[in-house]
Amino acid sequence: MSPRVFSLATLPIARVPGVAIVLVVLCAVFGLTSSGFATPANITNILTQSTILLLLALPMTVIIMTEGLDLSIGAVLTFASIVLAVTVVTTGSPTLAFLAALAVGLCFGLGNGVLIAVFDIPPFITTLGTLGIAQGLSLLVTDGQSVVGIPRSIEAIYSATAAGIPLPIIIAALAYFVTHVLLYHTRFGTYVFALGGNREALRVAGISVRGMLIRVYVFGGLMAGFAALLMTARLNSAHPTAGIGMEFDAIAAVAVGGTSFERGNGWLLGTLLGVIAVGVLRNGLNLLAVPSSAQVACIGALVIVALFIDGMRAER
Amino acid sequence: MADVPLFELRGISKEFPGVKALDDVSFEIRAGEVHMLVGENGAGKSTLMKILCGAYHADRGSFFHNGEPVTIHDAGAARKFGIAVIFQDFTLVPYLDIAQNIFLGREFPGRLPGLIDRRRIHAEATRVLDMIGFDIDPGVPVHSLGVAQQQMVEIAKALSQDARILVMDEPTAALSDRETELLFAMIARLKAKGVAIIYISHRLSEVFALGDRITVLRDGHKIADLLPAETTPDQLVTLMVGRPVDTTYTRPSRPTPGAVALEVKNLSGPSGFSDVNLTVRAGEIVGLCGLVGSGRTEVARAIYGADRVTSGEIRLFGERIGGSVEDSTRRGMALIPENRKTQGLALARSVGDNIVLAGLRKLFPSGIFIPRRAAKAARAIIQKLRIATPSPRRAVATLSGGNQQKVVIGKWLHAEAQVFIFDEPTRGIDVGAKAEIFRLLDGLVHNGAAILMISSEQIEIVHICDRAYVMRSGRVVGELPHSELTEANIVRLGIHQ
Amino acid sequence: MKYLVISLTAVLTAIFSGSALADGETIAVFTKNQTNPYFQAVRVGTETAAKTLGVKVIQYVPTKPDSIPEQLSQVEDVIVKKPNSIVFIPVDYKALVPAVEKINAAGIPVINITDRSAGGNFVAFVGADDYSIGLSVARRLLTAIGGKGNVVILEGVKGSLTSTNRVRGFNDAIKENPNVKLLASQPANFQRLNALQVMENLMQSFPSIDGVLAANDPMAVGAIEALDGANRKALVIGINGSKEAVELIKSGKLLASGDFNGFIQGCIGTQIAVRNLRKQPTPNEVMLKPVVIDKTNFTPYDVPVEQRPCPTIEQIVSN
Amino acid sequence: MNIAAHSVIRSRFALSRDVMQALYRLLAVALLCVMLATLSDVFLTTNNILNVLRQSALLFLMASGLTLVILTAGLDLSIGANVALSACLAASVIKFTGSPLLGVATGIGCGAMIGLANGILVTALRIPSFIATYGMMWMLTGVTYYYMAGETIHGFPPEFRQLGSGYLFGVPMPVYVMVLFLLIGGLFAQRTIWGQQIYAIGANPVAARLSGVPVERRLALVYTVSGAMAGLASLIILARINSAQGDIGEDLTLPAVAAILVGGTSLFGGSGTVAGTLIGALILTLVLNGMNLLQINSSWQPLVTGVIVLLAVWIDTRARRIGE
Repeated sequence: MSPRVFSLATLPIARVPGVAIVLVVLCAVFGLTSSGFATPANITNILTQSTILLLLALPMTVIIMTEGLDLSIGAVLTFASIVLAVTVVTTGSPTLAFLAALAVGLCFGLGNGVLIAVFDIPPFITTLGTLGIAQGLSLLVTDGQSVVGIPRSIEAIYSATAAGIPLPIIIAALAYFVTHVLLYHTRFGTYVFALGGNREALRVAGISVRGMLIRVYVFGGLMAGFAALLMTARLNSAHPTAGIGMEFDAIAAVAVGGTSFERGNGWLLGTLLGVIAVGVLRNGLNLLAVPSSAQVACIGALVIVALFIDGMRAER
Repeated sequence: MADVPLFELRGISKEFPGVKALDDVSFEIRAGEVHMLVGENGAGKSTLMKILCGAYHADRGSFFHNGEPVTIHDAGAARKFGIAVIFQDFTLVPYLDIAQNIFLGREFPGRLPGLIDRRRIHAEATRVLDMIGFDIDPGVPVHSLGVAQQQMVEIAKALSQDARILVMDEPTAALSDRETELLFAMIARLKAKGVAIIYISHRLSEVFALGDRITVLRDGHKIADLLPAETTPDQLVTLMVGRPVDTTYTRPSRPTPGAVALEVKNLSGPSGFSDVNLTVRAGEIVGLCGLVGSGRTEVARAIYGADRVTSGEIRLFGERIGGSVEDSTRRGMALIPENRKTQGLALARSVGDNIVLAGLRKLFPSGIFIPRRAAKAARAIIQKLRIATPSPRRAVATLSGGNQQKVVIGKWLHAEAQVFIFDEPTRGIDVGAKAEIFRLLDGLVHNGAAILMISSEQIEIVHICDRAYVMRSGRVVGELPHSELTEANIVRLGIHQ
Repeated sequence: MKYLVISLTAVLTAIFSGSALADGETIAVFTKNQTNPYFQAVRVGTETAAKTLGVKVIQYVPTKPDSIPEQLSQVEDVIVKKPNSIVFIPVDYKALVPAVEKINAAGIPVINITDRSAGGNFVAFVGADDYSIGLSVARRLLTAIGGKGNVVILEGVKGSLTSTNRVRGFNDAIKENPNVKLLASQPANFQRLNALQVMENLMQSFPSIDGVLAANDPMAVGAIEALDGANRKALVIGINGSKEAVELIKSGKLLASGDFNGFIQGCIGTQIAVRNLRKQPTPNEVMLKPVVIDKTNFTPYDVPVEQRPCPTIEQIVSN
Repeated sequence: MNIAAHSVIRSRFALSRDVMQALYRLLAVALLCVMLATLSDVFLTTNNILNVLRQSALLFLMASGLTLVILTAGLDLSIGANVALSACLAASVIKFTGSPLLGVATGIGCGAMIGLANGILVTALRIPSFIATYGMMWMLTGVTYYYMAGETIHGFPPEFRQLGSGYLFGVPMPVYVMVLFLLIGGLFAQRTIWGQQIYAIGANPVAARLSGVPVERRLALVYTVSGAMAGLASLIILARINSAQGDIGEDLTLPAVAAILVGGTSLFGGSGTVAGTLIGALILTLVLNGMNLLQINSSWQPLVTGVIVLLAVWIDTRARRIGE
């Protein structure tokens, strides 16, 4: 580990507090008002629920750092999970099915990357398009039905525990660690900062901007593939609407986490906190039996408050 | 020197859609020499350098390294020959730290495959920074550095590739005198080490002070390749511009200053200046000088209402103004900002759109926009300022630096501004255009405008201004009446004792 | 900064103070979304029953309509809270089986209503047979058009159990009438605006449409608006017996609506839950009889659900 | 001197670029019509044409205001939720007072207020529009759900219904509204100094500000307009389906964005037109209408829409390339 893992370069000072404050406040409020909240069981519960979103939010952070966006990630997750389910049901081989899901993620990631890097179509538009394509494919393959008959072996991935820790949490932790290393300890990560901060710098350094961009979106696609595995295992089935809107949840989590949309200024740990904050909020509100309509409003408030705090800090 | 050149380009041609950027240009560089590359903007200097470092591909032409024919297909190849470039617009990544920037693209592999060794990167970076005598923690992210410091990082980046051939594109544009001296000292050291330096500059003083050899480009053609001793500044300029231009700009007689137009009393602000007092009268040009970072720009922006002020007052024609850009502009103040590309112009929009933008209210009091009338107004300005554009519909981005600057000024002429603040009006503008800009300023004051002008080139201040204020670390440390307005005095007041 | 934190805390606590928990038996009720009146009727049903039985119900609705992962999360959260019993409408009858299994594992008795879950153990199922409702209300329309002519079907959300069964009922009814021609069967996602536009397009393709079979009331209403808009006449039926539908039946714009009574399902579901908690015998399945509401029998449905009394299980089972 | 020559070439291209964009799109519309006319005999009936126009009117009204926002390089993800809340409030006002006028006022007023709120979040609190309006979307949805409590409000006076389902000289009302706001929007963007300033803000906010453009106020205005247009659209929907329900605005936002992009407005701000947005809305509506007429499985719709968006934008980028 390098001594400068959290050097200023990796941590936009002005933005740390926003999400941290919100998270602390939320935990405090729920801890005080709800008996069931601060129990180990519930904490595990929150973390487990947050895993899938985290798997999407991690690559989303990287992508946003390159001044890009991936609106298709939720739909890709859905389609990948459907392909996974169909494959495992027809062939009975979980491994094959998982590879198929990854393949789907890879293809869409590659597609996004090529359209953006080679055809110069803005990320928002590219992924809005591929979002539609993935959604359409999901509907066409399933005709709106959910795909069932998943073997236990897959469901186990979500329900099993190792050393008392649920497998999903371990997977998510692993994913976080990998992304962290990628971002702060590999050329890939260094160049991600450059993609958002100053592409000319890459060009004169003799690094292919296109190649890097494509890799970034492929990373997003693959993570969506992994997320699809968890999602399928969790629902023990695949459904064409399962992942709808998750891309926005992910983007919101990243933004709440303090990653700004310009100049490659990103903070991975913030994203983690952002995802947890969303999970804590939803869980706490459910424990307190807050009416659903109020819950909806609270989520909106969370996003705005977190960014508002950041904004205030930034002005100082 | 009869020996084979260290590196040589022969018969280089490069065409971009619609324009021939380079036409059969040959260029050679010898070890241990400083080779000045001069020419107006758009002459092809940058293109030539981009080809040298492999960022562009030449349509025609060949390369020779120590007389051996070689090819340069990408940046990597160029680096093999020890070619390193310091571009004018920096190639630094804001949210990476100094060390990572210095070794961008050349990261050291770590113990595990795929990883990079950040400790070593930092160690190496520290070494390079020491070498150029730049004392700073390599872990600091670049976005928190000032322009001059970033320049130093750029240089460190180039040297870290133990460059044999170092290209500097207007390195002093953003540097204060002290920093410039540092740079020159370093160039001397590099020469001693046998490094060849290609130095692009608009500042004739530098050309003659540093150059061992001078190559002149014009409109993509090589015009001359000569020794400093063989020429004079005027001849050189004539070569660059293609027609005689008098650069020894002599200040014509100025009208006797009229009423006080702009008055600033005890102005202090969070952006790092305090207790600033100054006045500008109608019909005079007042300089605001000092080192880069002494707070000149900050004061200018605050006067203009672009930045907050904590105390003090600003009076325009005796009336106190509200400290908002809208208010200032409505009352006839104008700011021609430091960086025209990011602050002055909507590059993607047309010349016409940019020219009328500030004056829309005056031109269309009803609020109804009439394209024909707008175009007419724009054409008037284009003719008045001799802006080289075939039509107001051209995108500003396609104009040369000088003409872009004229568009910014034209915007305020059209808005009928009375008090102008010029922040580095000649930065990155070639000699010919500079003289024109100066005449423009004269024209303005003769029509009773008041001008406050910021410049890092004392010589300009001395030539143009009637008086000047000198700033140091956020305060006005002195006022120089015309009689005492000399470079020596400016420097004496400007640098820390 | 500080005031912000404080105000945030204040806001949150304010929201929660409204929902302090009663210490009597609590029953968690899961419905699919907050927008479809049907589920509102279910919720009202459970509340009404709860009032009379002196228990507390807590409503759980996904913030994103019909979101499978979210309902699953809500179930997981609720298990942490251990309510005494659960009344459950799965957002998707297959995808939510894991949720039911989790509930079973937590040992909380759960009553399944409306959509029959594909798996898991339930104290009882309360529902109405979408198929037979679809069948009977379709028959009502087909006889009204004299057993001959052209009809179109407006399906619900593709793949949803409700839609599939109701449409199956429609089709079987049509098969019984050889002279009736099914022109088209298109999904309008149970939504009014969708139905309106789909209907508009269908009217372009088919100059003469005699009957419209809509898989729920909002779509039926959408179809009616489309017909009015084009000044065309056709008989329309819907399903749910919603307030709006009843008024349209009164005014003669809607021929009939199949009574898929969310209110009663809510009532019965809750009643069974309570009886089960109080160790009283409970039926393990209650199916509402298919009733077709039309001009002849709409009066009992003309009162807003809030004012209707809960029928007892016996009343429902007996008749 | 080749610079001059070069510049002439440039300007000729610069001119033709916008023309090309418009041509591409009109061509696409024409092709679509020909295709559909050959494939389906009912496509070219007056009824169907009017039908297409009426459906695109709704999409256009939502998108027209949003176009201005996108011209400033911003985004408004809350218009769908805005429509829902505005519709529900307007509906209950009409029910309660029986006065359509009050209802219209409420709908547009509510929409405008929400837009203003967005504007404040973006300008005063400096929250990126994408995120601010996303948060706003959730909050509005929450309020709507709370307010409607799963009920529907239905049955409005006929004179109000005219707005959505009425005809004038055999042409549906919404079409007139569409044309009206096409003119207003076009004139506002092209023929007022506010429009000019909005384009300038989109192209370079810093330069605009330093040129004395009241950037904050203009942005606030743009978001307010976008909100008001959503409010207006909500009224049209209300009048058409004769009832209000919590989910009324669901999945209306992204199609509007799609229409704008297909219409050739750049997400980076500074370039695009309201008229283009109309063409975009027409293209999307035509395709969906065609798919319905041809009885194509509705599962294809998202896929096809996605492909169209990609194609349209790709053609633009190509056109721009040729231009440079």
